[in-house]
Amino acid sequence: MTQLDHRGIVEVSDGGVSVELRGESMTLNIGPQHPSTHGVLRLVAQVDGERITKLEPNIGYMHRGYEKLTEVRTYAQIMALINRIDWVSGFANEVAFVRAVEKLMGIEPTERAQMIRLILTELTRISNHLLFASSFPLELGAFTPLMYAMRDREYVLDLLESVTGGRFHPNFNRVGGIKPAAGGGKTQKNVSLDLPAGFYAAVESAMDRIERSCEELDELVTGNEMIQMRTKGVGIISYEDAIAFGVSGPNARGSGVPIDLRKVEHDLLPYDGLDFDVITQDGCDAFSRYLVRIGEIRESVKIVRQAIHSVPAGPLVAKVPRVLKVPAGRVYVRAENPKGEMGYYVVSQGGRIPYRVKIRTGSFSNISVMSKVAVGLLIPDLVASMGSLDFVLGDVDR
Amino acid sequence: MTDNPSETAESPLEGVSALESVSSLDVFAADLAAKVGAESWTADNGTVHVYVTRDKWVDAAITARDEAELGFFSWLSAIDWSKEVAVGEPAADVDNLEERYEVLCRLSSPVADTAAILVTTLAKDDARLDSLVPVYTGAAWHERECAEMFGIDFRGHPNLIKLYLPQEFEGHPLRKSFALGAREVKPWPGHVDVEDMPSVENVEAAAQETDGEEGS
Amino acid sequence: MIENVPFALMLTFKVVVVLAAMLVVALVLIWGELKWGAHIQARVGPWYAGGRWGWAQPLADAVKFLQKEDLVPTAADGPVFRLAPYVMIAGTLAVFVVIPIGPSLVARDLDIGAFYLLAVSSLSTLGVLMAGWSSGNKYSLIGGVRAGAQLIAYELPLVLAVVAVVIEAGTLSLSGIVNAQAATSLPFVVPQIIGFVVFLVASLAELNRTPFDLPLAESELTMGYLTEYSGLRFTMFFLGEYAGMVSMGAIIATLYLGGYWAPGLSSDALKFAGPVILLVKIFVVAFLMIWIRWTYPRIREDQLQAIAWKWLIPLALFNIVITATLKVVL
Amino acid sequence: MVKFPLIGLFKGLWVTIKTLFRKPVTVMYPDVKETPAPRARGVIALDTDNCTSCMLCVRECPDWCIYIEAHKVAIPSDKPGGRVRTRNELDRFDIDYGLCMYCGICVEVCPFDALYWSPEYEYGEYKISDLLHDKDKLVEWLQTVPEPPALEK
Repeated sequence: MTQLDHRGIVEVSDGGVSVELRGESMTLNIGPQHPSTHGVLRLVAQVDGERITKLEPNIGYMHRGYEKLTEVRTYAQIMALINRIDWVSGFANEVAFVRAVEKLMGIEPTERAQMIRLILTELTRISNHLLFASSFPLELGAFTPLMYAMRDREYVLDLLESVTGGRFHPNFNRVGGIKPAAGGGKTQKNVSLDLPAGFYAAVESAMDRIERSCEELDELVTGNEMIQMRTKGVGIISYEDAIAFGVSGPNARGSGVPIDLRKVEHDLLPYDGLDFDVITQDGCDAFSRYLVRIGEIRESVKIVRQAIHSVPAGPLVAKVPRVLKVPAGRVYVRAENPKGEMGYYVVSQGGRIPYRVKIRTGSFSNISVMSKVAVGLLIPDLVASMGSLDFVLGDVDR
Repeated sequence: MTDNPSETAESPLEGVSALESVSSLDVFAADLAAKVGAESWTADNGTVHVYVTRDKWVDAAITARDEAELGFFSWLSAIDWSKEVAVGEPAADVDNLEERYEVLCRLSSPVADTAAILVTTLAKDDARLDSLVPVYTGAAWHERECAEMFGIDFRGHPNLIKLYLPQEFEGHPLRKSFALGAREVKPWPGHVDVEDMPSVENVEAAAQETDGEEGS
Repeated sequence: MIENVPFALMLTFKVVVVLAAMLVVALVLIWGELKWGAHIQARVGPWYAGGRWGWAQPLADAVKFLQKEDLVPTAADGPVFRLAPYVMIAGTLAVFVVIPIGPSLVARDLDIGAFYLLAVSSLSTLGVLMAGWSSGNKYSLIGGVRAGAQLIAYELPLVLAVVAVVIEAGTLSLSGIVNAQAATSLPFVVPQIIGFVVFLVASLAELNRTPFDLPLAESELTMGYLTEYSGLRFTMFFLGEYAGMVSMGAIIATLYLGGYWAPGLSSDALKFAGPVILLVKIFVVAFLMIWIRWTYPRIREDQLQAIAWKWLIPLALFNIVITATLKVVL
Repeated sequence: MVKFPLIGLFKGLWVTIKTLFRKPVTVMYPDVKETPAPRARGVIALDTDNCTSCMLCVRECPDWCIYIEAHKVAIPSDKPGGRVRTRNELDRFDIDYGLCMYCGICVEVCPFDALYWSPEYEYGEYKISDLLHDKDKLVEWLQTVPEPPALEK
């Protein structure tokens, strides 16, 4: 009400009961070693009491220089590296890059390989969202959902390991399809790396298991009034902010942006034959982002169930020269990575090594919106909204 | 890359040769190029590139956002075209390669699948460009990263400090002239290290000495 | 009974017995929390410590903490930093002076027992505030201030709930309350169900346990006011929390579940069975707290205050009105 | 069903109490061991008779973690007066598992079936320098290489 600056009084309530003095705001460093920053992210926050007045994310602690590394590696070696950018969804990172190289070389991957890629991408999406379903309640203080989600995630990772050999870093994609044989020699050449026996039955039981896990999570977390109290109306990313900052993936769909690249990019993976719908919520807050991801787990389960019945027979990989020389050209391919739009802009000058690869990751833009969203939040709300963005520092820093 | 000459305003498709099947992508690219007043455009491999001069950079972005509804700011980065390369393979035909920085900014529509990459070229000596932050607030981080990696100065950027690297880091890592430290230090284990046969060689040498050039 | 023993010796004997019993029960509760919490999360919990079922895990923890370096940060305010844990533990131990363990087995049957109980239990708040302020780091400062606000906000519903029990029992002394429950052979939890819920929620807040563990918020404040503590002092705080659970469990058992009394037992049988019954009731209450801790998230500071002022206090007042009118009418 | 205001809290309690009385899922590792999938990439096994030290794997390895040294050996041809053929004999074949990222490029690129994947994972060391497995250790892993699994029909 009255502004008495000379004695530092900012505001006096009507009855003169409470007088607010101007205290200087405290700079609070959240990170880089902090339990809830999903890795090494440092948030320099100006804090007045517990309310944040200004937030500056300070990234780069995890910068491995991917784009410089790609300039000294052949395409097969890059393939082995890029599933480490977003280490929670390893397989999904490879698909966009391998499609970009295939487009440059004009090679069509075989249908069987494309469908296996689709199944493994959806399994990776389920494992990524389950990890989110375990770390997000942990940010809010509930420790038990972490154990349930991790326990059920093991079933999906076992499936990935039985097919590709690696749980997190499969390195299973090859230009023209998937890894055809265990090795290059006489005997290893005809050891085919097709789907192992009993794979379909294992997928069926894993999907039922994941469905039950979703119901359990709904009862324990989604329906829980305290979680709703903590996350409804927290960390509002408006529709315009989501587009202007380039927020993509479940975070954008949580703010009402109805784009799902699986429906838009028709030649990436054979999604057109399968029916699934795009989950959007227009609550724009942490809770709706959580609902979008739990909904997407259910959609992915639906996709995988349809996909395993329509895997066409045929070779695992198309005819590709042994020494890979990619003709000169530029291409940008983007894919619906569980964290957002992940794209590769490959500039090749007709050699074994690309001239330049620009890697567009979802979490990089998802974090940049934080400095606008965090103004006025309390510290627990900041932690809740950071958790709801489901970012990983490898994705942010590349 | 087929470089189409700049079209006149009224019929953007005039430049496309009759034989080439006019895909929807080419129509969109030609139309966008006309609206933006681009020098040229290409649409191969399914990626639309629209080449714009440096001073039309900001209003090209504005028209792309408003008229072509490309409101989603995907990413902004650069390519360093230079003759000698400290790392990796050099460009295709090196001798007539024009040394330049190419700044690329990809914009896509938040609802449809239309998208385009605006490209402009900067000379190596004065790498300056207007910042897109007034047009897209999301561009701030991308431009900071591009500035610290290539040394391009974005005029009008609110706080153009280093994004990833520590503030006191000198040099611009993504330039082709920046060597990759890890590969300098460790010797390459790949060179063939198979010595000759000690036994046979001496036998042959001994044989040659005694019987002249009779050796095996 | 044994009057000829000099008072001082009697006093130290009583203090030693209470201290030992409290710490043993606290250690058992720590083991309970580890095991029950683990099984709730579909995992096994401690297994190898001490042969079978990891029974010696709390002892192993205690020894581990003791041999850790006991450092005092330079920015800390030394004496206050060193004293904080002992003030907190004193608060929880002092509660056992008035808790009746058997018909005649009570340290000192104060006739203002309930009043003393509440006064002493707010002493541990002081310990937490001292720890938070004196640690000299921002996170513990926030943790300490949060603890202060939270514990003061939840002192009121605690008191009002006890007032209702006192009206029901007609006396302030705890053994009187237990006898009142024994007389009507109906534990107060039945007529005082609202009071019981209010008291339980408020006691969770008093002990800084989830869903009210804001001062110790791991994912925000990296350990809240305990960030700078290590070694013996951390053990003191750690034990203080579980000793608090034991004392709060004892209070709830005495006020609402009938203390050492159990239906159908004659008074002299109670002389021996009393402590066991009280222990069982403490474990039941402790299980409830552990169960709640492993299910719920933390709530935010302002929501915490809103629950206290907008829900618990009106509820407690309403409960007092109901009890009073029923007392007069019946 | 009518939504009782705090029903979510009690449903949460019901879920946790159910799990309390179910069997925990943890596997007591040293006594009970879960067998990894036959294709799991645990460790690389070397078959020295197939290896002709063509250095392809060393060149293709992104992390530069394979080191090979070999020398030529004469093989006396069986027919008298026949040409003396030479063959590369391995002196040193080290894989530094401290650097290896298990990408599998070396096994895939080897043209002579010298490298095999084995799902063996229990080779932890106390010193990181012990992670440099030399030739005979890699040959030891050869026994742990499983038969390739049957395929989905």
